[in-house]
Amino acid sequence: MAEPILVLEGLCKAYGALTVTDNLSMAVQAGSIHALIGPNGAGKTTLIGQVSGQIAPDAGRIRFAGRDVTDLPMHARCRRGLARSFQITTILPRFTALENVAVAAQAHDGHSFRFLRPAAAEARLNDAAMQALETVGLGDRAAIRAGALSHGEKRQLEIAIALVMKPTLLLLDEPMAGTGHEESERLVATLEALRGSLTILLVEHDMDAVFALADRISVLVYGRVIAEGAPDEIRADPEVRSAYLGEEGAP
Amino acid sequence: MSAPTAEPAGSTGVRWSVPLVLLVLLAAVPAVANAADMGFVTSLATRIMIYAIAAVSLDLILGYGAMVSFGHAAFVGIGAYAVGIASAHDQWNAAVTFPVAIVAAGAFALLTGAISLRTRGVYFIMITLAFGQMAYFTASSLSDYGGDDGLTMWGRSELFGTTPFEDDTAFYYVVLGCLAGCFLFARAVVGSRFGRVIAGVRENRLRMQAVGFNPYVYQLVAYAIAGMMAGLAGALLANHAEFVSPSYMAWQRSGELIIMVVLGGMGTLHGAILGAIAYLTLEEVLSHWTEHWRVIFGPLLILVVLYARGGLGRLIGRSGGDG
Amino acid sequence: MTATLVAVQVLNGLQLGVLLFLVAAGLTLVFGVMDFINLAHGVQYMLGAYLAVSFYGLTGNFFAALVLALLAALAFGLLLEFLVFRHLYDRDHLDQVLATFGVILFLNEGVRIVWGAAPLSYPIPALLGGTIPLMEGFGYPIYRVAMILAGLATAVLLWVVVTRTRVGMLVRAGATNPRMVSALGVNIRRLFMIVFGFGAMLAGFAGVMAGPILSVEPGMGDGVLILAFVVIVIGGIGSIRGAFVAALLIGLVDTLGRSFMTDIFKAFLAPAAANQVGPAIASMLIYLLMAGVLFFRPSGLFPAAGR
Amino acid sequence: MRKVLTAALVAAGVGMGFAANAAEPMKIGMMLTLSGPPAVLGKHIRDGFQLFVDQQGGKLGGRDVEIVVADDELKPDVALTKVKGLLERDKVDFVAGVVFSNILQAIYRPVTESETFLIGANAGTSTFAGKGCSPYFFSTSWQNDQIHEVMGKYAQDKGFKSAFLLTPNYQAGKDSVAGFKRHFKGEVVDEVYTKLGNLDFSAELAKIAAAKPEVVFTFMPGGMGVNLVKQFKQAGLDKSVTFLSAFTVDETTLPATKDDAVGLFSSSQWTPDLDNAANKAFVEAFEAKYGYVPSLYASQGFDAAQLIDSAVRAVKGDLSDKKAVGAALKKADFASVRGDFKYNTNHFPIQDYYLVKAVKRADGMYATSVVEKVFDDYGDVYASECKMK
Repeated sequence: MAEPILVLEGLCKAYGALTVTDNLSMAVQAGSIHALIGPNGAGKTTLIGQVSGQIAPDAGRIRFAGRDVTDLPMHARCRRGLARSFQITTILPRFTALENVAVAAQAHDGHSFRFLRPAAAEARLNDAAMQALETVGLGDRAAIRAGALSHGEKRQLEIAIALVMKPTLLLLDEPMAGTGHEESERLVATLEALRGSLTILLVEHDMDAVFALADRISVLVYGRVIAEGAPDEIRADPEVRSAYLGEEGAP
Repeated sequence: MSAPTAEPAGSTGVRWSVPLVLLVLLAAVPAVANAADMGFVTSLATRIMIYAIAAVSLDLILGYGAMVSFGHAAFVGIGAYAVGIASAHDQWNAAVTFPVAIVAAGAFALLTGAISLRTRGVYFIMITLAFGQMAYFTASSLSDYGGDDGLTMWGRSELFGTTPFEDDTAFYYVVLGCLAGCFLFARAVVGSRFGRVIAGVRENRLRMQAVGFNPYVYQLVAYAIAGMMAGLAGALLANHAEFVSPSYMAWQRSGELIIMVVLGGMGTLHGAILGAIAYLTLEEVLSHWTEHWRVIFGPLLILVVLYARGGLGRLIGRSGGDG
Repeated sequence: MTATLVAVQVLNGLQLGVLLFLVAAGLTLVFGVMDFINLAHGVQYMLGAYLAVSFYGLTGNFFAALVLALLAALAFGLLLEFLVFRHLYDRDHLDQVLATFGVILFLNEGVRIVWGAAPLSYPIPALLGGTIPLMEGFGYPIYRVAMILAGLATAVLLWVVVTRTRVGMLVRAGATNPRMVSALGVNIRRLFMIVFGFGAMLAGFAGVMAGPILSVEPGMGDGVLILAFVVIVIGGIGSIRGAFVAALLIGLVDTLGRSFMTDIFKAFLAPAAANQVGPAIASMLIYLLMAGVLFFRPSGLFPAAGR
Repeated sequence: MRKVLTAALVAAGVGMGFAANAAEPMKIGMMLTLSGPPAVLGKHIRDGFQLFVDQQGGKLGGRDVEIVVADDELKPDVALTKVKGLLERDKVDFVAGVVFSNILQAIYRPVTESETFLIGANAGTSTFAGKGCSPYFFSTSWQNDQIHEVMGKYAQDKGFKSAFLLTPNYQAGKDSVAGFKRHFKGEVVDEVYTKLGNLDFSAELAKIAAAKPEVVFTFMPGGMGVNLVKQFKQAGLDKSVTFLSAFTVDETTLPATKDDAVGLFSSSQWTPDLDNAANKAFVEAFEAKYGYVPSLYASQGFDAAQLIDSAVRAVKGDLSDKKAVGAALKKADFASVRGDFKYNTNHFPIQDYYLVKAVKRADGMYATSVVEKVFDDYGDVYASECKMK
């Protein structure tokens, strides 16, 4: 098997006395959909933050695509092909949906120290953005201001923003949170269609979605991985059932 | 395909019709003033346009980048001092002094911006004030160049032996040209890739980092561009007044520039021009009427905030626009 | 340069610091709790002094004037809150800047119309009139010592109010997380009014105290306002403790800089050059300090958590 | 209201124009600082000027007068715009006033180059007394250095051995130190320059106490002077150090300093109790009209009006011959409230200078009072650099 695309080695992060990431090590295989589950407060979002570069770990290393990226800031990791969505919707509210995506495309298409030519007239950016919007089903909402989209649409917009960067690794932090049933199903279908073309690290509470999508699942409790394996193994793991699944009353 | 723009203000019609009308009106000022035998109005309008250039440069970073520079007058002052000090050494060629003024102001912006942009919000406001004050006190201590009293220039700049600045009307059109140029440049910048990044950082810094931009670098470049534009305004101001003084850099001046931008409506560029015109014209008209003009002017500002949300520019945009 | 001189200058620095603290405390509370930039805070300081001038003229007694002026400053602060400020709480910072700048223009000019342009004053109360001999031929005015003590007493009082009372708890919570406070069902409007009136009164108190040693004139609040902003930014917005530490720091740095900067430069520069460079550096010292602090701590010395 | 309307129309770019009419009254523009803390100086000059005009029934030299007051806000570029308004819009025949040197610096060229007479009623910058002198500039005050020289001369004559100099850190402050040192040959124990607009002098006073000079010489105009004087007294330094000052203790600051300033020395070319008939009448009329004691600034404003009056009268109201008007101004043919007054070649006065001190008058008001004459018919040192004859 080839080297995993993402390797975490002994990551630690504490806020005062509260340890959020506790000597955590794990690996994500290239091309897989890898789900990260765990109860609230298990440290999932903090972990995504450390992988994306938003939060600096206290100790440990992060290797991405064969290189140590621990000391790189978020924007530099992004340029190496690491894209993310946020648990709390993070978009540009006064930009249109299209512009939200186009500006992300722009970050990966030459440099942005161009001062005179109208960016809105750059067909290459707009076309790429439009394609990403259509992928997530927002094609007909392109001209709407992002702030005016529905919650579910905003979640889809986040995915489109991430997709247009053509990442090798996509970090999704609870993309289904707060969305309706139909929207969730649509999102699952979208992600399913992406399988194989890129790697996805998915944090999600919606167990239907997780078990439908994931090739592998890691269970995070109190900042540690207590179990990892294929969906069936996880479903069968008694420790997981008692620590997590049982509590949630999920399947 | 024509995509809508990221610009927050008004419709396309307002964005172009208001500034166009403004520029046409400004272009007519000297002729009308001369016909009415009131050449002084040309001088007043020249000063207003110079401040409008500085205000446009401030709006570029304040309105589009949410960088509230409270030391903006320092850039104006540095531009003015570059021209003034050059004149003290008998260097009158605008082809030399203007680039020096612009580069000097830009360099100061780059240097101070590199430090200031580590902070956000009010902390940014205050650290830019700190650098503005340092520039002010430095200029005040330049006793070789008049210190606090300022430095009288015994003439205006030349251009390759000609004197396009000497005649007040000709100088007026030079300033008008600079204003139009700066405005068009700023308009282009906010619609460009670069401008999109700046506006994106204003909207959501984290999002822009997450798509791969380093906000610091873009903000710093924008800050330097604004500094250079303000430096140009300073070079023009020195030529207009034929006098440079540390008072150009006082914090009150930086405050007035912010007031002009907010008054006119920030994030529109033409609002900055409108704000400069409204602020300085009102000051002139009211103070000619009564010595206690501030008693009227102060409440006027409050009323604008309370009843004309988004400044004068929006007021016009609402009533006269096509949107 | 003797140890006594240094000691006297430290006292002077403390006294300036205490004065700045009184102004900055209200400013940082209003800013921290309401997220409101009140440029008019400086004119409230000025008004305190002018009101004291008038009440002194009426009563002929400093302490009576002090009490009356405080009440009037409080009333005036509430009036301003009612007329202008309460309409601006949910506005953009820059809208607040524009409107409160209008208030400054109006009040500076209004004061000039009512009281005239010439500087005014009122005397130090006889009770505090003496001096403490510190150096030969130079006494340290008891009034200034009283100012330091009054300022420290106010600081302690504020500390007690903020840490030990329900209002104080809300104020602290408001500085950290304004949304949470309103979610608690607290009457946020009333809390704002209390904080605002209290801040105005503190600024007025500083003005009354400053009147006998400084001249009372239109625009006297503008410079103080800027210094107070420097203080709250160095201290960390919303932090009373930060304002206290920063105010004393600014007071000391400014005073000691003015006193000894030129002498320091004389040690390695020609006297003429030192006379040129020293005062210039001394003038910008507090700004250098602020830039330095913000360089290493971009949210001030005591950043309010969660902001 | 007409003015407002006019300005508004013009500003809107559709001005109609109200051309100046030859039959209209003579116009005088007054450029004064009327906002911010130093506004009181401008007010004194204006009141003094206005008093004389009113005494003449609204005329000067037999012609009706219209006075246009402009507030320079102590900002040079504002002053420049406004002076252009006075010259080009109002078409004034004279510009009078100017409190501060930096304002004079800014407006000097536009006014004199437009061949309009500029009557300086306060600021007396050395440049314009020397190389930059102009046939269109006349001062009714002094050259900046002279007031300070009085103090240096006095300290020298009295045999004081050591002096401590304290001034704001700006050009006029540095000029004052130079002026003081011109005649004072004793030891200068320290020169301290404070920030302009400094409020609290506790640090400087402690330094003075430590340095133990015989005299302290200071130049602290406006509110700074008020603070310094009050704090000087509060620290008890007045008991051990002689306080010499310029533009610090005068009738603009005495209402604030009151008893704290009584007994402190200053220098001036004029005081309210200066003994001459013109002055007695002036002070009496001034106090009756305005209810406060005039300062030297008010006297300079009054003399500026008198000077214009004398010149206009001499040319019989015909201002078209600039040379004749200039010559008439140069004669200074009026009874100055300061007594002797004649013009030097550079159009600055040759006059007497006095040591004065603050007193409380019998009527409870505070004023300055002559102690002794220090210079008699004294001209400034820059006149030799002026090329005019």
